[in-house]
Amino acid sequence: MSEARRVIRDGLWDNNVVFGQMLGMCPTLATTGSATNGLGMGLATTVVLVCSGVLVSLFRNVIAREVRIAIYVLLMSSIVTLVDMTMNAWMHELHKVLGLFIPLIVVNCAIMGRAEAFASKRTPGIAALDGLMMGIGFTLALMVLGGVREAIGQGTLFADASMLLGERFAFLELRLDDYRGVLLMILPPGGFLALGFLVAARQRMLARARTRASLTNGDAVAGA
Amino acid sequence: MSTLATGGLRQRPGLLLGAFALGCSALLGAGDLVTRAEIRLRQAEDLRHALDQTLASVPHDNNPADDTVAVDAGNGKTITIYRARQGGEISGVAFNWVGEAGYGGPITLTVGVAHDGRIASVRVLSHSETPGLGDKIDVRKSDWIRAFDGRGLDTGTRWAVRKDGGDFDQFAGATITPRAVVGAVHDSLRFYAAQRERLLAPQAPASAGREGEPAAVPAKGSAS
Amino acid sequence: MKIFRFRGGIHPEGNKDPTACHPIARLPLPKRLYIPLQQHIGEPAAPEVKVGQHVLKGQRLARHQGSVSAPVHAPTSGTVVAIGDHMAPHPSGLPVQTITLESDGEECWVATEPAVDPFSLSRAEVSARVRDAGIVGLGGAAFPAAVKLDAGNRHPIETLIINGGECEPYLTCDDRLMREGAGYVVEGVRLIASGLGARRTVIAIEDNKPEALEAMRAAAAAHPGITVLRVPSRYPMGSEKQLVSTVTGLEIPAGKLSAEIGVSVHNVGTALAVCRAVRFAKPLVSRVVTMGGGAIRNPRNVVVPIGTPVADLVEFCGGFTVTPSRVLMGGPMMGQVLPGLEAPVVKGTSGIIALTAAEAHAASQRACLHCGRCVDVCPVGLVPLDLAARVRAGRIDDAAELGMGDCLSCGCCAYVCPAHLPLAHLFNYAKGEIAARREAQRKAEDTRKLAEARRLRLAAEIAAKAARRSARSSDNVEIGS
Amino acid sequence: MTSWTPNRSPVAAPHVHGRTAIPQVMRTVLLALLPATATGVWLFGWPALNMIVLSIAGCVAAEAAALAIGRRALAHTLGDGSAVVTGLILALCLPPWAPWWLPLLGGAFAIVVGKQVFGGLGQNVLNPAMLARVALLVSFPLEMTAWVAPQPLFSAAAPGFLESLAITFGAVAAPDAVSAATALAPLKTGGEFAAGPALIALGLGTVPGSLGETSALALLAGGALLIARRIVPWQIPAALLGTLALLAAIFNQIDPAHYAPPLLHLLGGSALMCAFFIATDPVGAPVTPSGRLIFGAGIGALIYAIRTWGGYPEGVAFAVLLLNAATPLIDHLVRPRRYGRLRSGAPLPVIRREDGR
Repeated sequence: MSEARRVIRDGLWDNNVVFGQMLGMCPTLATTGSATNGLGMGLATTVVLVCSGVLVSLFRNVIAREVRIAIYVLLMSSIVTLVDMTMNAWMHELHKVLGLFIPLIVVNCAIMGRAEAFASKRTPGIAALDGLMMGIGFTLALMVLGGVREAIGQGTLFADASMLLGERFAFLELRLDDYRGVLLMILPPGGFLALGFLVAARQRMLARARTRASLTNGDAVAGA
Repeated sequence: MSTLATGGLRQRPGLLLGAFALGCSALLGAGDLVTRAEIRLRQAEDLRHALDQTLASVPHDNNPADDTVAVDAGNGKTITIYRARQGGEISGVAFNWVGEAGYGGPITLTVGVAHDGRIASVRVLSHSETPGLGDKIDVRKSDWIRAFDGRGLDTGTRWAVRKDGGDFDQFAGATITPRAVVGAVHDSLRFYAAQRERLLAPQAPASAGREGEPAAVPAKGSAS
Repeated sequence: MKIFRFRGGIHPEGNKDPTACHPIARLPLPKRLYIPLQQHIGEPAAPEVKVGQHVLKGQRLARHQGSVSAPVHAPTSGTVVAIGDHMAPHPSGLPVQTITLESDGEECWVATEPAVDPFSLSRAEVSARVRDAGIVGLGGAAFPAAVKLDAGNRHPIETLIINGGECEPYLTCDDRLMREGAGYVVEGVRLIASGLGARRTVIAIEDNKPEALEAMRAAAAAHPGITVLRVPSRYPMGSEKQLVSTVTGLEIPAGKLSAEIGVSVHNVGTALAVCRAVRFAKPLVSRVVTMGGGAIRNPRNVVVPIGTPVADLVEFCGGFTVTPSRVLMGGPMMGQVLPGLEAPVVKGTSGIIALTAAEAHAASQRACLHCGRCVDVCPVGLVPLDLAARVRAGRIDDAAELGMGDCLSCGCCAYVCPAHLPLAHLFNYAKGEIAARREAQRKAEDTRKLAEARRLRLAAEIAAKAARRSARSSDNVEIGS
Repeated sequence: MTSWTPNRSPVAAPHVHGRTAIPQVMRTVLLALLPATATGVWLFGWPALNMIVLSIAGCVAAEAAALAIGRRALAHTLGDGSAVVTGLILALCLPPWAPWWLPLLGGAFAIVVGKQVFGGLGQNVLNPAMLARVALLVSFPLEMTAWVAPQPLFSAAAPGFLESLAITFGAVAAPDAVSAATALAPLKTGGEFAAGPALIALGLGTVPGSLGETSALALLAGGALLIARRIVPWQIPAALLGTLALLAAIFNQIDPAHYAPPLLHLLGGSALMCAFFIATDPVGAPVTPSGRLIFGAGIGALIYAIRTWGGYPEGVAFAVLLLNAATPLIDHLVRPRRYGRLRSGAPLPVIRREDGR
């Protein structure tokens, strides 16, 4: 498997930020009241992940070990602030929805984690790809989580998507009429519950895959 | 950056950190410069939009956001009044009003009052009522709050919930929250009546409020 | 006299009436006796008879070896037919070194030293007679009694406590012994007291044995140094630590002997054996055994020669009415499952209990409810449910940290557990594991010490050699100069 | 007969066992809940019975499903009766005329989220029934606070059996005419606190409230049975009710107009139900007597605080869950002293009595 393919697989599934590494729990739980919110938060985080990956990778030969964490923090907080200002200026409606959470991106340890574990050792190109894939993986995870909470919580899917993506995407918005909603799922405890069940489901899938793999291996041994 | 210079910086982590801090500051400064004007514009738009909504039923041809006057509310607090004008004559005002405690704490309203002392519209700006029970005062959850439109001190309205012999519905399962809101709106109207002469005094638009600095931003959605 | 309450404990159904109401019966002499060489805690005894040799009743068959050990005597006269492996009265059913004796039916006693006034003997002589008679603690623990008496020489004994508690359900052998032989028991008690130099003596009897209490009071009335104390019936009252606390209000500090706080505890059966040994110079060759449990046709107490196969005893008591769900040696709380009826009665056998399925209340395990009943009843103050969770998770060290080593194995926790968890079983396993680890550690330490000693010795030898050489050379020098 | 084939698998001591077993404990709890259940059904009629059936069915079905998914022994675990107890307690905590999906959903939530995800009976940290009660209260505040005035079975105003099916299964909400406020309502909304004859009604249970929590006498009878049978330790109810009453008395002395009298706190709402049947669930309670006192006192104090200053009308469920979470800490802090050792675990110093007593 080439490194690029490995990076893509890692980001989307094997080492998914939320379900694999269990990183970035703060934004994960705080912003996934709806699929749309999850999508927005995920996209903003992706931008930051790619930028920080490229920057850290570019400067990887300059940054001294002793101060690397401080420098990462400087870089990331700057990027986040720039993203915040840019969104406030040119994506104002979206900023009003996500405004509270954008500064929170800086405490998303996934970003620091990728900088330390990946970008600081690789070339900018692959670091950008890693950032992008981790970001997309994060976005997908947040969307799934938000979607589940939203669907159970208030019987909608991608509510207000048009506010984030423009009127053309209004078709995404689904609504179950006459559904009274389970408020708990929208509230913070619902985030924990949904996350717990999703992680459990993923673990079960992995365990099944392992059993299958060991079974086929066993057959091979028996056949030989 | 020459190899010599980077090598030198690597040996001096303090200097390296300083250099990064400087670079990041410059970046943020530049970002601020580019976005500042745009962001201010957006915020002004927000305020205007909110005021236009609150004063939608009041004919006006000015921008109430630019026509403010600060009034002493008596308890040491100052309330900023936004005034709507039609042909130079004041046709209505809007202001934020902090009511008495509901079930979960104080409820902040934005009240629009027409020239004749009747309610143009009331919106809840922030509250911490029980989700799903007391939060029907939010216009996004129910139309209950529209019941105030057109009512005034002189319209024969009994300013209380039905349970207390008034004209306003309580909602099923919750009495305290609507009781608090009805009381708050009633209070705000009395405040308006007491201050009416001063508020309606012909005054040059620019002389009162400090221009360009909204004292309160009644942005919709901030209650979420 | 003030009685102190100990923590925890339970009130199991006594089931003592079926056996307590009958006088002690005497078992007809069995044809063959199987006498294990280890019937006590410590080193096994070393045989000193040969196959084919004829022995007399009371003749020593094996002598004690090591500091903690006891000799074994012939329970009747007859011929040694085998010295070899026989099933031990232990759940494992593993064979142990056993002398098989075929009785000649004569019951011919070996010549014994003449009886003397036992109270003229010195403390050391009392202790020696107790040791030579092979007396061990007859309450069940089977700790050599002489070792306990000797401990009194190192630590002055303030209080001698005679354990007449018999808190185990079903068992009544001590009860009957006190009713029928109170005089001998009291004399034995006085001998132990004088052997220990104890200042006061307390005979503690649970309040569910009023007849024994009365008989003992009457027998001890003439001796002002002896108090017969009525203590509440609560299991494990008969445990040494709990009995000491009940009588004196003191706790035996962890890791210490009761002698170190000036208390020594002996069983009433031991007292009787001491009386026989010291006054009549008769060794310990028989004991009273309770034959109880719902599956025994005629439950009663029986005097039995040591080495009698359990099958003979069961037959004497009319056999089983139903097939027992388990046959135990000792009481149901701490006794052990018998591997087979061919196992012999030994010195520590207080009873043979054949339980029906209904008596055992066996039920399948369920999940721990965290109800805390085990905490309430633990006489040590442990938190059994926490210990069990750790032992089950294999975290033996954590369990040791929480006090696993202090567990008495009394089984109170398992008795009350509504989930029927095998708590005592888990704890015995954990304690064995801890002991094994400690042993391994000790061995490693010993090896290290030996290596160190060897290194030092070699170094010393080299140094000595060098010294001698230099001495010689200096001599030479002197000579040469 | 002297033949006997020994059982070769070693069975460890003790060989006798007390008669208390988990299924029997659960049966006793159900028996103790009977007075409150019967009173509830009598007062609130057929819809209340529907509720109880649905809640228990929800719990048992969810337990069976969870066990099946986890491939665990179905009959053995279901046989312990704990799911039935959870279902009944949950039903007794709900508004008596709640729609059908409320007890079903609550029962499933209690068992799946409250119990099985932790590993089943004995492994759960939090009280399943209370977890479900909180989840329902947070999610469906309207349905969870729709109280009705009691309309005893067979009385003129009471709904018949068919009508009760319409109330439970029909989408129609209980008619406005029967909706009412609980005795605790004045704590939040102001107004007169119940006193005198009204307190007698609280004792009998002829007031609006949760299905099985209105009758103080019925609950006391069940609680007395549990304590007498030693199914629950007395420390928890005593500390809980004592603390609640003490706090209520203190504040009531300070300002009788604002703070309700102790009797109202004890008899109105869920305090008694909680003290005897909920807080005493052993799974989430401490195991030492002093730990249980701390636990009970903590719940009592929290109930008072939430009722008086909190955002919800009743604080029992929240208080129990919070103290459940604190239980491991309490158990860690108040371990019993071990025989022969100091509290620190070090051996006692050797003390000799030389005074010749």
